[in-house]
Amino acid sequence: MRLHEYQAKEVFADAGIPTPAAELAASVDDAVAAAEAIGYPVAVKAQVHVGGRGKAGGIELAESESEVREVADDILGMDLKGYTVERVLVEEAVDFVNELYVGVTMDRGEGKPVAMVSTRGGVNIEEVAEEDPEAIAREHIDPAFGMHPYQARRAVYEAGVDRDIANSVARVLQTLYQVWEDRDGSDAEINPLMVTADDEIVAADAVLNVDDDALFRQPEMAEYDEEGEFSEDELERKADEYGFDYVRLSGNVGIIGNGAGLVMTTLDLVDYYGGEPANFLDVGGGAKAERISNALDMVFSDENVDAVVFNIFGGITRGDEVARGINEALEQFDEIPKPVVVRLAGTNAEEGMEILNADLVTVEQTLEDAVQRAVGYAEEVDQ
Amino acid sequence: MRLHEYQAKEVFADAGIPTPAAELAASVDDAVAAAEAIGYPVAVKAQVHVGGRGKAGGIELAESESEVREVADDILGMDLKGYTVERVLVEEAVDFVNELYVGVTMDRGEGKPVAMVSTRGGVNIEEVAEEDPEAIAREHIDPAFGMHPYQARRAVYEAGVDRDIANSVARVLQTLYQVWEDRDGSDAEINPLMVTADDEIVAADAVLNVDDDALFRQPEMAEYDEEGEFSEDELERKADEYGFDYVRLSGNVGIIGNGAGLVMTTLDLVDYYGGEPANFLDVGGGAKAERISNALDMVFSDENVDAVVFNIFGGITRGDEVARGINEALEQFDEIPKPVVVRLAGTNAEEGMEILNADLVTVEQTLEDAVQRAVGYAEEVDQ
Amino acid sequence: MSVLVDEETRVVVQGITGGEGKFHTEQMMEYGTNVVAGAVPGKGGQEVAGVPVYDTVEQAAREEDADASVVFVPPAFAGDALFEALDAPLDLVVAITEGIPTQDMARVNRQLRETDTYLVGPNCPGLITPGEAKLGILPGNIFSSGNVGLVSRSGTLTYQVVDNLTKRDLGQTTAIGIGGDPIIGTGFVDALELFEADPDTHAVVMCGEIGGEDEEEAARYIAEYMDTPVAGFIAGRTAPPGKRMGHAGAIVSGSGTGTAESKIKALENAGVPVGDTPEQVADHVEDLL
Amino acid sequence: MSVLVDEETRVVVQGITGGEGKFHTEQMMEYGTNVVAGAVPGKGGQEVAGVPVYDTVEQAAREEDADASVVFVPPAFAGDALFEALDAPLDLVVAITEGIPTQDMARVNRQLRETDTYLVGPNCPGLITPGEAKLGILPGNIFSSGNVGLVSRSGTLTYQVVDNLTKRDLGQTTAIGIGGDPIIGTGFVDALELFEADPDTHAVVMCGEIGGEDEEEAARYIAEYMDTPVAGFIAGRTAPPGKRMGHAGAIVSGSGTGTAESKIKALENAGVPVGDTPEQVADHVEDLL
Repeated sequence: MRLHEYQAKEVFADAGIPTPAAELAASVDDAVAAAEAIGYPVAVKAQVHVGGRGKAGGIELAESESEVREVADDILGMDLKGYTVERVLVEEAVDFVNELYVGVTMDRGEGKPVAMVSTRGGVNIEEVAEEDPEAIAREHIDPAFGMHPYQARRAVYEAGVDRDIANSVARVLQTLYQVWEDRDGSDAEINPLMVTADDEIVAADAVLNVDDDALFRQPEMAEYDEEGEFSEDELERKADEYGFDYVRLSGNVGIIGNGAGLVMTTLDLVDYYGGEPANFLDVGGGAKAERISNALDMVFSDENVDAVVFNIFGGITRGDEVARGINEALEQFDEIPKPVVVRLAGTNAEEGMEILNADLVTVEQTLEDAVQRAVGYAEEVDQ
Repeated sequence: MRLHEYQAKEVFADAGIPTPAAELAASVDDAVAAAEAIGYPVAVKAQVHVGGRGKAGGIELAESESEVREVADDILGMDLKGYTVERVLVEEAVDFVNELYVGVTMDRGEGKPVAMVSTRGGVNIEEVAEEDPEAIAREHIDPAFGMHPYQARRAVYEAGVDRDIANSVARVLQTLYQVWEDRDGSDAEINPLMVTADDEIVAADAVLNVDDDALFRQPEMAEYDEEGEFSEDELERKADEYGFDYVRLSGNVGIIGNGAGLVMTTLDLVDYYGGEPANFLDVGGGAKAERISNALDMVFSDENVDAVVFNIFGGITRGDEVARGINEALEQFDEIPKPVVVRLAGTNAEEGMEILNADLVTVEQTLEDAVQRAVGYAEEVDQ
Repeated sequence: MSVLVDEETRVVVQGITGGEGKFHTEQMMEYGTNVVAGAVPGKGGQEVAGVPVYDTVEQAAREEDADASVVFVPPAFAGDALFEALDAPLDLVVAITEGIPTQDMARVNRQLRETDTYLVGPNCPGLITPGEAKLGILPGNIFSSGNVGLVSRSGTLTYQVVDNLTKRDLGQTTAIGIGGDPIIGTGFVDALELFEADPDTHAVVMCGEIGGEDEEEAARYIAEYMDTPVAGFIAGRTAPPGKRMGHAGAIVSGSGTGTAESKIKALENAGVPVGDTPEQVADHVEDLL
Repeated sequence: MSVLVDEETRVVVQGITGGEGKFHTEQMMEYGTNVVAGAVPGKGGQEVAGVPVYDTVEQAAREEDADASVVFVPPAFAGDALFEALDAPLDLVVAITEGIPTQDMARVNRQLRETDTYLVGPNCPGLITPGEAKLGILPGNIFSSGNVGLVSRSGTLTYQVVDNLTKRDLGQTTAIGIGGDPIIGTGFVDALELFEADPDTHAVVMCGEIGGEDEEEAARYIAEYMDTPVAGFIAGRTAPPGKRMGHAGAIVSGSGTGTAESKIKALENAGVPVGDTPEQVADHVEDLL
C-alpha cells in the first residue's frame, strides 16, 4: 500500500522530520487560499500515485495568486499517466543549495533492511544506482537490533555528506528507519532531502509504502489507504473489491488460474503460442463458486478480451467446485460474451470435467492445448 | 533506584496491568477519606523501601472507618526497620483464591534478562528459589529481540498456571517485561499476582527497580526518585549528595579509599587485623581536594567512628592532590576529631607524602601497616 | 532415499485446531505422514484427528519426540509460532501460512541463521517424499516415487510440472515448494545442496519465477558445485516491470532486475536446460537421466 | 610474549577529543602504545596528540590499519560506540567508560558472542603488557615485565597487587582489568584461557570480588583445564548482603549467593591458594614459580 506524498509527510513530520509548510487542496480556490496562508513562492503538486510527476507536468511553482490560480487549474483534473488528479498539495517552496537522498527498504537478497544515503538527490535514484552505484552509501540493518546510531552516521559520512550537516542528516535517517520499522514499511524515502543555505534540512518529497500483509496491525496506515486513490483503473479497483491478485495487461487473451506461478506460466504460454495476455488473474487457493463467477465477470468486463483460458490445477482447490462455479456463472448469459476454454487437473478434476456444461465452454485436457485453443479463438475474433 | 509500591503500580497500570483501586494518604484523615471512596475492606500499606512489610506490621486490613482510623494511626509514623513511615497506600482488598508470582530481572551470569513465573506467589520468592527451584519457571530473553509472546506463554504453562487464566497471566508477564525494558528496569516483580474466584487477575503488590546508570534517559523515573524516601539514614543521604559510593556498617574504623575493590580490601584487612569497619567509602577516580574534604566530613560525622584509615592507590588519582585535600580539610579543625592514618601509593605518591602535614595525620608506607595502625588507634579510643 | 522428510519424520502441527490445520492434518495422516501431536496455546489436553494437542511446541516435541512441524497459524501470529518452533528446537519447520508481514519474516530469518533448523516457506505448499510422507497441502496423488528432485517457488506450478513428470514415469525423490514470499527460509541453493548430497536423486528440476536474484545465485551454485544434472523452468516471462504478480516476491523491479530473461540466461550459462513449457521441462529431464 | 596486546597493536581511541580521551591518549603514547588514530563523529580531519581523527571507527581502522580500540565515550553513547567498534571490526576493544546502562551492555554482549572480538570492560582500567603497550588508564610505572599474568575485576586493587609483585621482582606478562560491572566482555575464564595458552606466563594472579558466580566458574575452569598455577585474592569478605559495594556488580544477594566465602572455597577446592592480604598473594606467587 502506497501513501500519498501529503500522507507520508504527515507521518514523517509526526516522527520529527522537518517538512515544508503545506496544505492539501481539492479546488483552485482552496489552492489559492492555501498559498496565501503559506506565502509565496509555493509548489503546487499533484497527489497521485505515479512516479516522475514533475516531468509529466504534475508539479509547478507559483510566485503569486494569479500563478497559483493558473497552475492549480492546470493540474487539478489533469490526466497523469492514467490517473486523474483530484487533489494538489500546496507547499512552501524551499530555497535549497543541495539535494540529498535518504531511503530505507527491504533487501530481499540479504533478507535484511537496508538504509541508503546519497548526495545525488533530486533525481531518479534507480538511475543513479545503475550508472554510479558508488554514489549511494548502503548500511544493512540487523532486524533484531534495529538501526544503531553509528550506522546512520557511517552511511552519511560514507556518502560524503558535508560534516556541517552530517549529524542532522544522520538523525533524519535514523528517524526514517524508525518510521519504516514502526509502520511496517516496505519502502520509505525522502528524495530530495533539501539542504538550505543556512544548513537546515527539509524533506521536500516523501514516499512511504506499507506492507499490505501488516495493515492489520497498522490501523492508522489502513485509514490512509481509505483516503487513497480516486481514479485507479476500474478493473483493478474491482479486483481489489473481489480480493483477487490481478494485473491488467494490453493483450486480448483473458487468463484465469489458481496460484501465482501457474497463472504466470499460463501468460507465458499464451505469449509462446503467439497470443497476447490481457491480464493476470489468480483466484487463489480453495476458490468456491462465487469467486469463480467473480473472476469470469472481471475478464468479461475487460473490453480488450476476445477469448478466455481458465486453467486450474487443484490442490486445495477442487475441480468439481470450479466446474459448478463456471456453469453457474455462464448459465446466466443468454449468449456467452467471449469463448471460454477450460482445463482442469488435480483434485477432483475428472468429476469437474463431467460436470462442466460442454455447450458453454470448450474443454481441453492439457495446459498446452487449452492455451493454444484460446489463442486460436482470440485470433479469430480479432480478424 | 527503587520505586515505592504506589509508584510502581502507577507505571504498571499505565502499561495495562490490572491493579486494585488505591489512594495515597499522608494523614489518618486522608486515609479514612480514601477508604470511604474505595469501599471496605481496604488494605493500609506503609510506603517505605523495606522488604517484609507485612510481617513487620506495615500492612493491615481494615473493614470499617474506625478500623482504618486505628491502623492508619498505628502505621503512619511507625519505625519500619529504620525507616519512618510517612505515607500509606489505602487499597481495595482483593478477594483472591490464588496467588502467583511474576518477575523480570537481569541474569548476570548469562548476561541476559530472565522472566520468571511461579504458582507459589505471596511468599518470599527467594526462599522458594532455594527450597524448591523447580517451582519457578524461567525464560531467558534474547536482549536483541526482546520477549517473544511464545516465551511468556511457555513460562506460564511450564509453571503450571491453570489453563483458564494462562493467557491473561502470559499477557501480564509480557507487559511486565516491556515495562522492564522500556524503563531500564533492573528488577520488576508482581508478588502476589492475585487470582480472584471469577478468574480476574490483579497485581496486589508491585516492585520496580530502575538502573541508576540509565536514569539520564528515564526522566519520569527520575521524577519518581525525587518523591522518594523521606527518612533514609542521614549519612547515606549525605553520601548521595556528595556522590560517593557509601555503605554504613556497624564498626568503629572509618575507611576512605579510591576504587571499589581496594576499599573492600581495606575493609577486609581491618577485619583481618582484628578491627571492625565502620563504613565503605569510595571517593572514585581522580578525586580532587573538595571530594577529599567531603569524604573526611562524612567519616567524622559518624559518631561510631573512632579512627580513620585513608588508603589511596593513585592511577588517575594523584597523590599530591589527595595530600593537599587532606591538609586543607584537617587544617580547619582546632583539634582533629579522630585520628587519621594515611597511606598513599601510585601516581605522585612521593610528592603526596612530602606534602602531608605530619602533625595532623599518621603516615604509613604500606596498606598493611596503615590498617594495623588505624585498628590500634580505634582500640585505644574504645577502651 | 529422500531429503528432509521420510516416513520416520515425527510431525507436530502448529494450529491443528483451526479449520485448515485440522483438514490437512487428516490429509497428511491419510497419506502416511507420521503426525504425532498438535500445538495450540490454551488447547493442551484436547485431541484432534486422534493426536494429542499441547499448549506449547516444546511440550509437544518433548512428550512426543517430534522433530518437525507444519505451521497453519494465521499470519498475525505466525512469526511468533516460527520463533517457537525454532526454539523447541525442531529439525524442520514447514510454514504454509500466507501473508506473514515481511518484517516479521526478516526477524525470523535472522534467528534462523543461528540454528540448524531447516525452515521451508512461508507461503508454500510444503514438501513431499512420495510414498512416505507429506508435510503441507500438496495433493499427494499426483506424485510418484522415483529419482527426480524438485524445488519450486510456486505451488500449483509445482503440481503442473510434477504431473508432466509422473505421466512419463519420472518419479520424485522429494519435491519441495520453497514458497513465493520475498523472505523465505530454505532457498534454491539449500535445496540443491540437499539433492546433490542425496545419492538417489539423479536429476533435479528447479522451477523459478521473476523477482529477486535467487535463481541467478542458484545458477552460480550449480555451475560450481553440482554434479547432479538440473533442468529449469522460469515463470513470468511476460510480466511487466513494477507489478506484483500474485506472489509478494514475484515482481520485476523498475530498474530491470529480477527478470525472467536474466534468470534463464544465468541458468543456461550454468549448463541448465530451461524449458519454454512444463512439457519441455519433462523432455529435458528425460534427456538428463 | 604476552596476551591480547603488544607493541605491534595499532590502537584507535574512541572519544579522543574529550578531556579524558586526550589525556590518556598522551599517557598511552608516552608509555609506548602505538596509538594510530582517534574516532569522534563530526571531528574527522582534526588531529589530537599528533594522531589523525576520523568520523567513524571503520574509517580509522581502514585508513590506519588499526586492530584495537580504547573507548572513553560517555555512558549515554558508549553502547553505540561499542557496537561500532565490534562492527569495524577490531580484534580488541577496551571500554574504560563507567556507568553504561546494564541493558545496553546486555545488547552489546549479545552481539559480542557473534564476533571474534575481545571486549575488555566496561568500567575497567584496561590492560597492559609492561614495556610494550598499555590500553587504558593504568599507571604504567608500577608494572614490570616478567612471567606473571594478572586478571582482576578491580582497578586500584590491581595496582595494589601489582605493586606487591613488582617490589619482589615478580614482573608481569600482561595485566588485565576486566571491570566491575555486572555484564562485561572478557571474563575470568577468557583471560585464564589466554594466559594458559601463553608459554611465557608461568603463574597467574586472579583478583575477584563479591557478586555473581564468575569466580566459581573460573575455579571450575582452573581445576579442569589449567596447568599454569594460579594464586587468588577475593575482596569483600566483610561486605553485608544486599548492599552494592561501589561496583555495580559487587553485591552479595539477599539469598546469600556471591559471597567471598563461596568464592574462596571454590578456588581453594580447585587448588588455588587464596591470600588474606595482597602481600600474601605475592607470597603465594613466589611459592608457585
